[in-house]
Amino acid sequence: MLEISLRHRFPGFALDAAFTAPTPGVTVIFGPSGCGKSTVLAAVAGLLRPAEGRISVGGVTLFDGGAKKFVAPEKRRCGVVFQDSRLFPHLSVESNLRYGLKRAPKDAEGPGFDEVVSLLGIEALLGRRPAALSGGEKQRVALGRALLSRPALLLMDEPLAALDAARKAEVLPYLARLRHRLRIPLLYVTHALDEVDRLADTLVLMQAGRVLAAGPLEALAARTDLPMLAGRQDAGVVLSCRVAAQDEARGLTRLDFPGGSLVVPQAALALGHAVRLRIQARDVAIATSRPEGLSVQNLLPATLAAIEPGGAHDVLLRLAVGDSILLSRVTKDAVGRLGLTPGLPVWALIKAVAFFAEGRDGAG
Amino acid sequence: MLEISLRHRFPGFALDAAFTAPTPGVTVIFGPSGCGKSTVLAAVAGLLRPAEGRISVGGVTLFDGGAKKFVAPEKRRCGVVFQDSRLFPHLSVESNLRYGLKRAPKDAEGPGFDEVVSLLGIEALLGRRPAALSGGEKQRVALGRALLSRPALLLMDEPLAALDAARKAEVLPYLARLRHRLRIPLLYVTHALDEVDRLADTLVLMQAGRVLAAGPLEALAARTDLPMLAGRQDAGVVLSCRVAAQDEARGLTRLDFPGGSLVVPQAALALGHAVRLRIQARDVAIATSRPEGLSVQNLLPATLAAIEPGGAHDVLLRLAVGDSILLSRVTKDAVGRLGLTPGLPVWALIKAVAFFAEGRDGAG
Amino acid sequence: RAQGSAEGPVFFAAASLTDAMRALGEMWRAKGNAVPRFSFAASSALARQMEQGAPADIFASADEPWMDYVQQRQLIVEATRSSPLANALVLIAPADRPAPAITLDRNTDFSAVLGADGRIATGDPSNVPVGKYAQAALTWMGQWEKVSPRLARADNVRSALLLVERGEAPLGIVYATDAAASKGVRVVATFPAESHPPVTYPFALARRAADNAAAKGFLAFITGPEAAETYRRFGFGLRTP
Amino acid sequence: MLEAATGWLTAEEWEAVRLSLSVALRSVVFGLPPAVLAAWLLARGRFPGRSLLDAAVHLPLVMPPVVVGWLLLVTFGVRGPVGSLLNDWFGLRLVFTTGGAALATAVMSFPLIVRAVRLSLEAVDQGLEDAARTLGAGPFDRFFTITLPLISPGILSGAITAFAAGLGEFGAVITFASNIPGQTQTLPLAIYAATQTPGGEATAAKLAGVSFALAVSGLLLAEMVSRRMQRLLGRERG
Amino acid sequence: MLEAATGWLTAEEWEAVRLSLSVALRSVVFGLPPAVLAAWLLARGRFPGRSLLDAAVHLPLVMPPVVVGWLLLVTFGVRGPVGSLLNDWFGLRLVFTTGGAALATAVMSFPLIVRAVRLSLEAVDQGLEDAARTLGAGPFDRFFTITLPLISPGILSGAITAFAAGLGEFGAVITFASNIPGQTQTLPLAIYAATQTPGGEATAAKLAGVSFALAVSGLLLAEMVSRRMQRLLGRERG
Ligand SMILES: Nc1ncnc2c1ncn2[C@@H]1O[C@H](COP(=O)(O)OP(=O)(O)OP(=O)(O)O)[C@@H](O)[C@H]1O
Ligand SMILES: Nc1ncnc2c1ncn2[C@@H]1O[C@H](COP(=O)(O)OP(=O)(O)OP(=O)(O)O)[C@@H](O)[C@H]1O
Ligand SMILES: [Mg+2]
Ligand SMILES: [Mg+2]
Repeated sequence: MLEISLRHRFPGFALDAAFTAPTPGVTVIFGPSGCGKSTVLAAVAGLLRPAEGRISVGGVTLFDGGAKKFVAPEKRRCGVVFQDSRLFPHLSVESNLRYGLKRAPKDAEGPGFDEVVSLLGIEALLGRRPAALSGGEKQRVALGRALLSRPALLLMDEPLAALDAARKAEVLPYLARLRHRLRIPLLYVTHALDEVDRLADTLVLMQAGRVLAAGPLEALAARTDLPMLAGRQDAGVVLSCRVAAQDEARGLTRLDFPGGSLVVPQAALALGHAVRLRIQARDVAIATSRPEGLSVQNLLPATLAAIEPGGAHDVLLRLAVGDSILLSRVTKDAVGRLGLTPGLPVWALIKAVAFFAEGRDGAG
Repeated sequence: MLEISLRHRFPGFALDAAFTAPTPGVTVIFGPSGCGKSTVLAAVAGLLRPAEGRISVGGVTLFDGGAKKFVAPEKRRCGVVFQDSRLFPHLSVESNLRYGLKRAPKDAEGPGFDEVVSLLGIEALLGRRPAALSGGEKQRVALGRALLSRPALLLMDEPLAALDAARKAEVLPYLARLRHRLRIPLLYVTHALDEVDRLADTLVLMQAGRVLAAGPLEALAARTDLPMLAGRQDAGVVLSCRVAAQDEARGLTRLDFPGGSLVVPQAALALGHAVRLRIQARDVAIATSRPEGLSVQNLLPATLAAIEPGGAHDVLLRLAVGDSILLSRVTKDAVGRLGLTPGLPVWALIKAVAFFAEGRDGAG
Repeated sequence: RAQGSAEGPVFFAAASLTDAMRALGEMWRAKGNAVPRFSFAASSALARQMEQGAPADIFASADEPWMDYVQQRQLIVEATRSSPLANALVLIAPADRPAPAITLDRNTDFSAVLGADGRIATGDPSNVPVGKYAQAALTWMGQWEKVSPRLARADNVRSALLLVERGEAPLGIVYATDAAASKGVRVVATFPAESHPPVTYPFALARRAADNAAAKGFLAFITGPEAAETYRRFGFGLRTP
Repeated sequence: MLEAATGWLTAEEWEAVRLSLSVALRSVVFGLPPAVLAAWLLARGRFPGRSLLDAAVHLPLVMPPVVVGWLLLVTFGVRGPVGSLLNDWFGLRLVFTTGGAALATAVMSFPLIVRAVRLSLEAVDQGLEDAARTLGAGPFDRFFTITLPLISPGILSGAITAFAAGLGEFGAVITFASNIPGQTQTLPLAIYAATQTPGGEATAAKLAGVSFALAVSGLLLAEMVSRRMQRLLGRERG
Repeated sequence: MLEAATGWLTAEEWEAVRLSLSVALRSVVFGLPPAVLAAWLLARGRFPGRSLLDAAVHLPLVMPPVVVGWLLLVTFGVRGPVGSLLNDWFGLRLVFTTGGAALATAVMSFPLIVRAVRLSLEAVDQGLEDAARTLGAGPFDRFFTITLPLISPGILSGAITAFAAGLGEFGAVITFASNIPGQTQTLPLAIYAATQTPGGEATAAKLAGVSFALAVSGLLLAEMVSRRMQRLLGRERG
């Protein structure tokens, strides 16, 4: 369990944030620039001593303002990826990477040097000094340094912001797998919703120093009352699925979720594996009768449960598919044209290719 | 005309890049981390003196290795947004913003102080020093400083990487409009394809110090032979459209493109305005017969021109719609199921909400 | 490093005696003795160092008060104290200028020679021996009140000499020995002996060397008749005890 | 207070205090600009003779002060190459004047300022200067608006070291400017004079105390300014 | 070469050269660690008496060297509070020994090193130290693996200033350690002795030249090391 409750003031900014999140698991802090995300991370790492509050991780209290308890940062074993990479300028890339590794407890588990180096594609840089690295290379080394420090808790501040999509596509599932393998809690700051979807077990939404909402990703994702999520192009829901069938011949995987099943491009996952799928509202189309001759792989019978406000010219349709909820974004015009009213049985159309090609790890 | 041809070596890295781009207009350099993007920008700004090559902007030669010509950076009037923000630590945010403004030629045109400050949402920060800013705030101030320096050429190195989606959604169209209003050329580095789509007139694809391809965005976007673009989830085409009709009542705008028209959520654009639309292959579904009762607003009659390789389990369909080309990503399974072969007449289905809600400026 | 008897006595001598003492040291060595080890510095520094237990065997001061200082602290063997050397006080001027016609008596007027802003270079009367003698002489001449604001007070006699050599000061008051060794100055006049206390250089054996035969021997040598010629060569006079 | 104080120090000693302050301050004020220039040349310049300049800057540190005083006398004395010109053209004489004492002090503390400024210059992030260039700032503009503020801690540190050293400067001053009460007799000269007199320890100690108090006041002031600077440069922890 | 050289300088002068080097080097080597500690306390410490420490560090700079020598004499002389203990317990005598000359020199140049190191310390990006903390580095570990390398330019600059000043240190050495050829007569003292001798200017100039040459060699060496350091710290332009 990650329990955080903080109060701190900077001139012109007040932080008053509290949330809890289950561990192990990934807690993603999401919010606009300047809302206090890095400040929360600094407090958890012990680099900022908050005016008041309490921080505890897995039952161990790291800070307690009331009891005047403050564990020194070097004792907390937090691997931190800073927003500014903070590489040691006088050490080579390799020495930077090994700095934390050398100081980790002998029995601590974690990924190996070669594994991390090749994941991040920094083999060629090992002998260089940080000054001779590009922006993205610096950030990759910083990421590697934190991963290699065998931390008890990983804190990452927009670690992938400077990475190109291809590299990101390699690192992101690795982080997801790592969480699984090492069972170390991860507190992750990002601006990118795709990272939220890929990683988050718990989502913490912050704004202006306060926590707007915090909870399991699945629960928060479908909430249309959170402007930060609903107003966005990529609003949607997250479904917890299980791998039900693998169809090698057709190159498809069938996933079952409470209330139905979906086919997605084939993913290398064992049968029964738990998987989380984010389905963006913009990817879900509606048909009032079952259409034929479509390339669209997923046609789900659904009931229109509610019509909720979306953008200026569109709405979010809440669709009940068995026990699950889907969101669909359609123009207001389509609502009138198709005569959509709550209670209407409809078909939800979702292209298989709307999903990422690789598998995603589930929470369990 | 922006003419750049550079050769330079770092230990372990060789840059050998040449491209030209029309001015005014936005040239986006796109490529993986460490491929030399920032190095090119540094050379154009005059902060790096390349071993060989030539740089000229609008007919003015800034650097010519052969003729030993080298215009000092302070004479080039390049507004630069650095990857690391490089704010002056001893100056307040306001003084940072005004630094370039004060030194600009009296008659140079450009956005006003208040305009930029409110665009970037940094009103509350003006009195602070850079050390008291969050990562994203720093980057916004750096962006403002460059915008306010009344440059003859804007160089931007991932200026929006640290910004949240909401802020990005405000700044991106502003940059697009700015290009229009001030007619200053912009050389822009990014990892994000959405920024490429929104801004690029010319796209320069770099890899390992070399230019893979350079040319107008429309021409490059549909090329499925460029692995950097085609392998991606967000492959697609860009259509040059014109605003044909505004339907206030239905909240829709009709855009005509060579060969057809599309409806999109209403955009505040004048009739006849040129607009560029990116249509991602994943958003285009196929039907072999005209479907009915669908929420999908756009049903375009098309001819399947070719089936091209995509990901592991999917393909890219090249669809001819009048004189234009669309790409559609479908699973290999769907190809077999629907009996798709080149020459087949099909319907292309595109949801209106697949497009951004705001209007985009065109090139003209 | 502990000093062995083979190393010769340690001799603390005022800096103004440097040349003469070095020459005597060579002679002493030529006679088959261990070379004495010199430490030349300001008398004040040497006296204070002795007070703090410096391993000095012989002390030669440039004036009597610092010898009194060590004597009061019982650092020397009183009986060995003697002042065999004498020096004269002279008025000097730069050699490359016509010599001002000055005779030194109770009526001498320096202001004519000094002009509006010229100065007389000498040691600081408050602490440098040559300055003290100069003050006495000027007082004897009744000129002290007038001249004292016009003094350029150097921290040692060599600096005063330098100021005259370089033409910064048109006049200087130094010892005859220093004036004789410098090509840059000429002696304009010698102060009458009665105008100031005799210039003396007291010598004494340190108490810690009371039983040091080598030290005693060297002290006897430099205060004895054999040394006279050397002193004369460096311009010193000898006082008849 | 002044009454008590004037009773405590003699008029001449007060004069020495005043002179010391004046000499130390003047030496810092006049020494700073050339020191910053020298530091800049050493840190950034690529020219032949750079090592020579480096050596020349350190000369006063390496030589015994007396030798420096002697060299100054040879150079700035009325017969020296520079001194004779100054005398002929401006009727300016340095030897035996407060100005001369300040010159000797400035020369002695010059290397200390240069070192401090150079250290700061070498630590300046040249990326910031680059940024200023792209914003249209030419060399001088850049130097005064970016570099100078960024090296201000080094300048302050150099200045305070020089000020402290100036309060204690003895050998070069007495050799070059002599010890003239009211003109060149600064505190260290007065202290020295006192130590050279048997029984002068009390006076020496008193004056040393005054000198130390002056230096401490300077230090405390500098400390305050420095803390402010660190804050302005965003170096203080939040 | 040595033949020619030994002909050029007398044996005693060679001894002075050797002694000067030895004294200057020893003073730097022994002065560095406490100077770094003092600089650290001043730059980072928050304790009462910080200003006092600051003042004490500057004391040798503010006082005329003779006074410092005298204070040392009173403290470290065999009759002094520290000197008598050293003498009784370890049979160690500092006064009038080469070690004593090194001590006096170290004390005189102490503030110079402290200033330089402190300047560097204040410019260290504490974010890097924070990063080291999160990687499990305790205070000492952090100091030696991060802070120390980052302030190495300051340490080097301080050391070279101290070395140069050590080569020229006169007043404190002659007052504390006396002017004994082969033991405490360093170059500046030999130069002084030469200036005290009528007609000794030539010798003084020759020795001053030697002293300068030594300093320049030290400077050039330091310059090379410094350039390497700057490169290691990534401060050199690409
Ligand atoms: N000073 C230098 N010395 C040696 N190599 C350097 C230096 N500066 C950059 N490089 C190398 O040159 C290559 C290109 O760097 P550049 O900063 O242009 O990359 P980039 O395309 O901007 O990458 P990113 O997206 O990560 O910022 C990188 O491999 C980098 O390591
Ligand atoms: N040392 C400081 N002094 C004053 N204000 C500060 C300081 N550090 C941060 N702030 C302010 O606190 C707020 C939160 O900063 P923080 O760095 O936590 O933001 P963030 O959520 O990480 O933003 P970003 O996404 O831009 O990095 C910001 O408004 C920032 O300006
Ligand atoms: Mg942040
Ligand atoms: Mg870059």
